Formats: sequence, structure tokens, C-alpha cells
Amino acid sequence: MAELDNDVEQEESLFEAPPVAEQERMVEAILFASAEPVSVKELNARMPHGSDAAEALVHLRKRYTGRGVNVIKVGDAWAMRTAPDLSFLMQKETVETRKLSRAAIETLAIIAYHQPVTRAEIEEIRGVSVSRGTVDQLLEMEWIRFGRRKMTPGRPVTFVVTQDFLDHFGLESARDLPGLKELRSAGLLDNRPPPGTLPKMGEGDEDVAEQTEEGQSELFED
Amino acid sequence: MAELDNDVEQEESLFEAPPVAEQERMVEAILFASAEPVSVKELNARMPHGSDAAEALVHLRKRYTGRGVNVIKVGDAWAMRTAPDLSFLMQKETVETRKLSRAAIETLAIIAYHQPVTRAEIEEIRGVSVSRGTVDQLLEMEWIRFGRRKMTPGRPVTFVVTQDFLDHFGLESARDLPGLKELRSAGLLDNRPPPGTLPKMGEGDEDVAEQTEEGQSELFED
Amino acid sequence: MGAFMGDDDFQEDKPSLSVIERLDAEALIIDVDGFEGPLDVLLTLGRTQKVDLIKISILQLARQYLAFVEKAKTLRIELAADYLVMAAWLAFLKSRLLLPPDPDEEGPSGEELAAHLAFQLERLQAMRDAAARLMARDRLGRDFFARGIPEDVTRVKKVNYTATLLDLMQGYSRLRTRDEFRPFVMDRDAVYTLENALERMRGLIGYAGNWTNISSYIPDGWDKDPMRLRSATASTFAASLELAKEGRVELRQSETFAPIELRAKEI
Repeated sequence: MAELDNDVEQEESLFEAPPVAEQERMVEAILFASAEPVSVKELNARMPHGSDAAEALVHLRKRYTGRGVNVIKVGDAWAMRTAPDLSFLMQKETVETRKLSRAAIETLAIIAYHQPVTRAEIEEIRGVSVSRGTVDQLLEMEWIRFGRRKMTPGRPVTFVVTQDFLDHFGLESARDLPGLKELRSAGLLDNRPPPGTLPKMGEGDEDVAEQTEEGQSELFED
Repeated sequence: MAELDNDVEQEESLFEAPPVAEQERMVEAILFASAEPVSVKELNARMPHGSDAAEALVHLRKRYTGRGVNVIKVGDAWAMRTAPDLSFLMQKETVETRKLSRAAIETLAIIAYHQPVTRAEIEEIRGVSVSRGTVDQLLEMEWIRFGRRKMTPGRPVTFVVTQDFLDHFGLESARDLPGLKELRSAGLLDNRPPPGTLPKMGEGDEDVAEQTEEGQSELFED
Repeated sequence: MGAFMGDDDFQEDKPSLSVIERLDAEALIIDVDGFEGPLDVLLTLGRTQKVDLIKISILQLARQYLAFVEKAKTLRIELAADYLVMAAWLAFLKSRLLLPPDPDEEGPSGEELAAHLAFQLERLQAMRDAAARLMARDRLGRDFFARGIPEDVTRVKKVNYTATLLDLMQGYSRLRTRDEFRPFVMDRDAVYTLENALERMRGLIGYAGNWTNISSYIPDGWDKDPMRLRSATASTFAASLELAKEGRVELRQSETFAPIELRAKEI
């Protein structure tokens, strides 16, 4: 046993991780080179064995605070982005984003604030049917994607927002959506069924409530 | 004239240049986001009136010295690039596991059982010439290495198996390889392919085909 | 998009409407297609109450909506079915709110229904506000920017070759026992057929006046390799028997295992 332990130790020293400062340089290079956010998992996979990208990121983020370029968190990934206050310098780089219809913008907001949400729920909130084109457009832009199916009759698909969505709007997570807390405490994110329709829904009901809560807590809380 | 000078001065003070630190941030953001290197002239054109991009660049360059990202000059323009010593991070390795070809296994087996063995001896046992690729592959995998030269005419090089080989196959030494008798008692030698079901031709099997023909003619003709 | 301009009161039964107000009222009706459904119309109408959405008078709203639908009808604007469904529902709600509650009546009360409609309006408005706040955020590609020259990650394909000890041993045993594999391969090279032997012997027996060992009829190249010799011997012997049967040769053997001799039969 003693021998074995020794062997393990030797092996570990063979694959010693680079110093933290060096790891920071590595994370810097990888994030810098990528236009897309890079997850901690991928950073670790690309860095030498034993590296701790999460720790290096803490240092790197600090280093870039207040700089012309910032290290920002996007979902469970990280990216470098120019500081928003310097946007006036970037006319040349500005990309025209496809103009979204009012319906698409509303649908997007509903998905973001109510996710995971079914098409029927979106329609209930908007009081109008959601056209296929609207959802398709958001899917195509990769701002929304399909989430888990709801455990209600028909097992309808749900929609959730994507990392691209977070990246586009500079959000660390869906929890950071503007006004989310206020909306929730005002009860405006509750799934409140119209009065008189409750008895009709039947057995699957408890499931719905449970599932919605679970889904939300999963997405919005730690 | 004096009045005009005055006007110019006034105008300059109206558009006072931002502090150097701020200019540095601006250059940083522009170089980061630009799709191509940017000249000092263009930097100045994009930055607020009175800015001195050249000076800001000096500071910026210094700041990035030794970092994971460097400020470099490309022709008469400037760009930011990942540090050359970190280029290895810009590779993503995909590992594919493949079975060793029959030719390679046979060659390896001969080396393991007969080491130190020359190429001519391998060929004699296999009854077929050993392709350069097969030996190179085994050398590259570090499962075989060159042994001492034979004290025979031409002093041919020999091959022996390596520690890596022993590790991979879980052997203490090449002497631990089972002998023919043991192979037979383990039923390995009785495992003959029925006629017509010779191993399927696959990668590296050209050697095998060759072997079958050559082997036959060698064995049954004079 | 925005069909309705401003927050001005929308009450067409008011006699003293300014021109602008009247235009707004027209716009509301004529651009009905610009609305995102009945709830949107209700929300727009609700704004004319100039109160917090929470304190909105649903009864007043219902009246406004019904007036809106009536007006649309007189202007011969075709309203989508869901606008009419909403009108019917609001007419029902209105009657519920106005009449004293019937204790025998089942289902939700008018107040409950009104409260839910108010909730729906408030929720839709909240989502619209949220959407506006979202769209007003600093946005990628407009306010902040990604790397302009992303460096592609080159994908390096590394092939890892593996083999097991069993592979190795099987490979070796295959080599060392190649002879044992031989019988399974039909080897034409080592077979001297009866036809071959007959053909050869028929050509030669004419000269066989004296007793000759039949093994001398085995062709060159078949007498060294044991496999070939065996095959040639067997075929030559069989051919000799065949020729004897035809009456063309005579055979003799002095004792068991002694050479078999042959000579042409004199005809």
C-alpha cells in the first residue's frame, strides 16, 4: 500500500498544474481568442492537467475590471466583451440584428420570464395565438430552445431561453432578468388559472404546479 | 489672426481629449473588436478629438507584456493576438481509439516473443515483408524501440519492447508472456478460423493478403 | 405596430371631442388589425381610464370594449372571432357584475372573473414592460462586442491504437501454428490429379518395354516436397491401376511395400 501511495504521488507531481499566474494567462488567451462564451468545463479540458480554470477566472475577471474589455459570465460560460460604455467607438463593428416584430419581442420576454413555458401558456398570457413564424424566428436566432416536456396531459413541449440569449443581452443568468424579483413578488409570474377552469383540469393538476415550481427553481435559483 | 487662434483654442478645450487611461481603454476595445488590424490613423479617427492613439498604444502594449494576449504590430497597423507560447491551447484534441491492425499485432508479438529481433528475422517468422509503416507506428506508440545492433554481418538494428508496452499489457517483463504450450492449453491455438472465414479485410490488412500469398508460395515451392 | 397613439380618453359618446381626439378614436378602430388580440385592445382601452391597472374598473372596461366592437361593426370592419368571443364574454361579465349574486348560481362570481381579467391585463402589461426593458439593455453587437478576429480552434485528431494481450497472443499463435491452418486451405498447387497422371503416363508407356518403378513416372518438381510427393504418388498409382484395367499395362510387386513396377502390355 505504501508503495502504491508513493506511485500516485509521483504521478501527481509529473502532471503538476502550472502556476496560477500562468493559468490566468491561459484562460485569458482562450477567452480572448473565442467569439463565443467558453464553459469552465471546456477551459479545464483545454488547459494542462490539474488546472483550475474557475480560480484563474476570478483573478482574470478582477484584472479586467474597468478595462476596455471585460470578462463576463454568460450562463455557465465566460466571455470577453468590450465595455458597453465604449459602444460609441464601435459603429464600424455594429451588426444589424434582425428586426423583431412586437409579437416576437413579447413572446421572447414571456419565455424568458416564465420559462419553462408552453405555447398554450404564452397564448394565455398574450391573449392571442402565437404564430408559428414567431416561434420559428426565435428558434432560428437561437435565443430560445425546447426545454423539457411538461408533465401535463399531452406532455406539451416547453420553451426556455438559451446561452446566446443571455450573451446577447449581457445577462449572467436568467435570474438577472430586469425586474424579475419585483414581477415575482407582485405575483405576475404565477401560473394563475382562470377562475372556474380549475375543476376541469383534473388529476394532472398537482403535477403542473409541482413541475412549474421545480422548473422555475431550477432555472432561476441556485 | 489672434482671434482665430483663440477660436481654435476654445474649440479644443470644448472637445478636451479624454485622460490617457481612458484612451488606453478605447484602443483596447477597438483592437479587441476589430476584424482586422487597425492603424494609428484610424484609431485617432475613431477616438474622441484630441486623442493620441500612438501614446495610448505604448501604454497598452506595456500592459499586455507577458500576458496571455499581446499587442502586436502588423505592417503599419496594430492588433491583439494570443501569446505565441500559448498556441497549444488553441487546439482541441479529439482522441479516437482504434484497434491495432493485424499486421501490427503480429509484428509486435514477434518482437515481444523474440526480442531482440531484427527486421529480417521478423519477416522470416511472418513470412512476409514488414512494412515501414507498421514498424514506425509501433515506434511512435512507444511500444517498441531500437535495441542493440546484432553482431552479424551488416550489424542490423534490433527491436525490443518498451516499458510502455509492458504497462499497457500489464506485464512485469516480456518473459511473462505465455509460451506456446500455455497458449495451447488456454485454448488459444485451437481457435482456428474455419475455411472461408478468414479475417475480414480491413485497415492494414494489405499486409495480411500479401502474407497469405507469399507465405504459401514460400512454403510449398522450392 | 403601435396602432394607438397616446393615452387620450377613448369615449366616442362624448359630444365635445377635439379633432385630434376623434382621429385617435378612428385610428383605434380602423387599425384593428394592428392589435395583438382582444387582450391588447382591452389593455389599450384600459389605459384611457388613467388609473393604475390594479384599480381598473372592469365594468367600465367591458362597456368600452363593447362600444368598440359596436363601432367596428357599424364601420363594417370584420372582427376576428376571438374579438367577438371576448365581447360575448364581457357582456356576460357585465351582467354578472351588475346583477346581485344569485346564491344558486354555480361557478365563479363576477368579481372573481373581473379580478382574473384585471390580473391578465396587468400581467400582459408587465410582460410588455419587461420586454421593453430587455430590448433596451446593452446588447451584443450593438453596445458591446465580441472578439473581432476569433482564432479558430484547430481540431487535432489523435488516434489512439489499442490491443489487448489476447490480441497479441492470438496473433503470435496464429503465426507459430500456420502449418496447422494449412489443411483448411484447399491448396491446388500441391495436388497432382489423376487426370494429370493418366495423361502423363499414357504418353510415356509406349516406351516402357521393361519393368519400371511407377514412381519414376512422377514428374520433376513433385518428388521433393513431401506434400506434393504424396499427391503425385497416389495419382500415379491410381493411374497405373486404371491403365492395367484398360489392359494397356501390367503391374507387379515382389513383396509388401516393395516398389510397384509397370511395363507396357504387348498387344
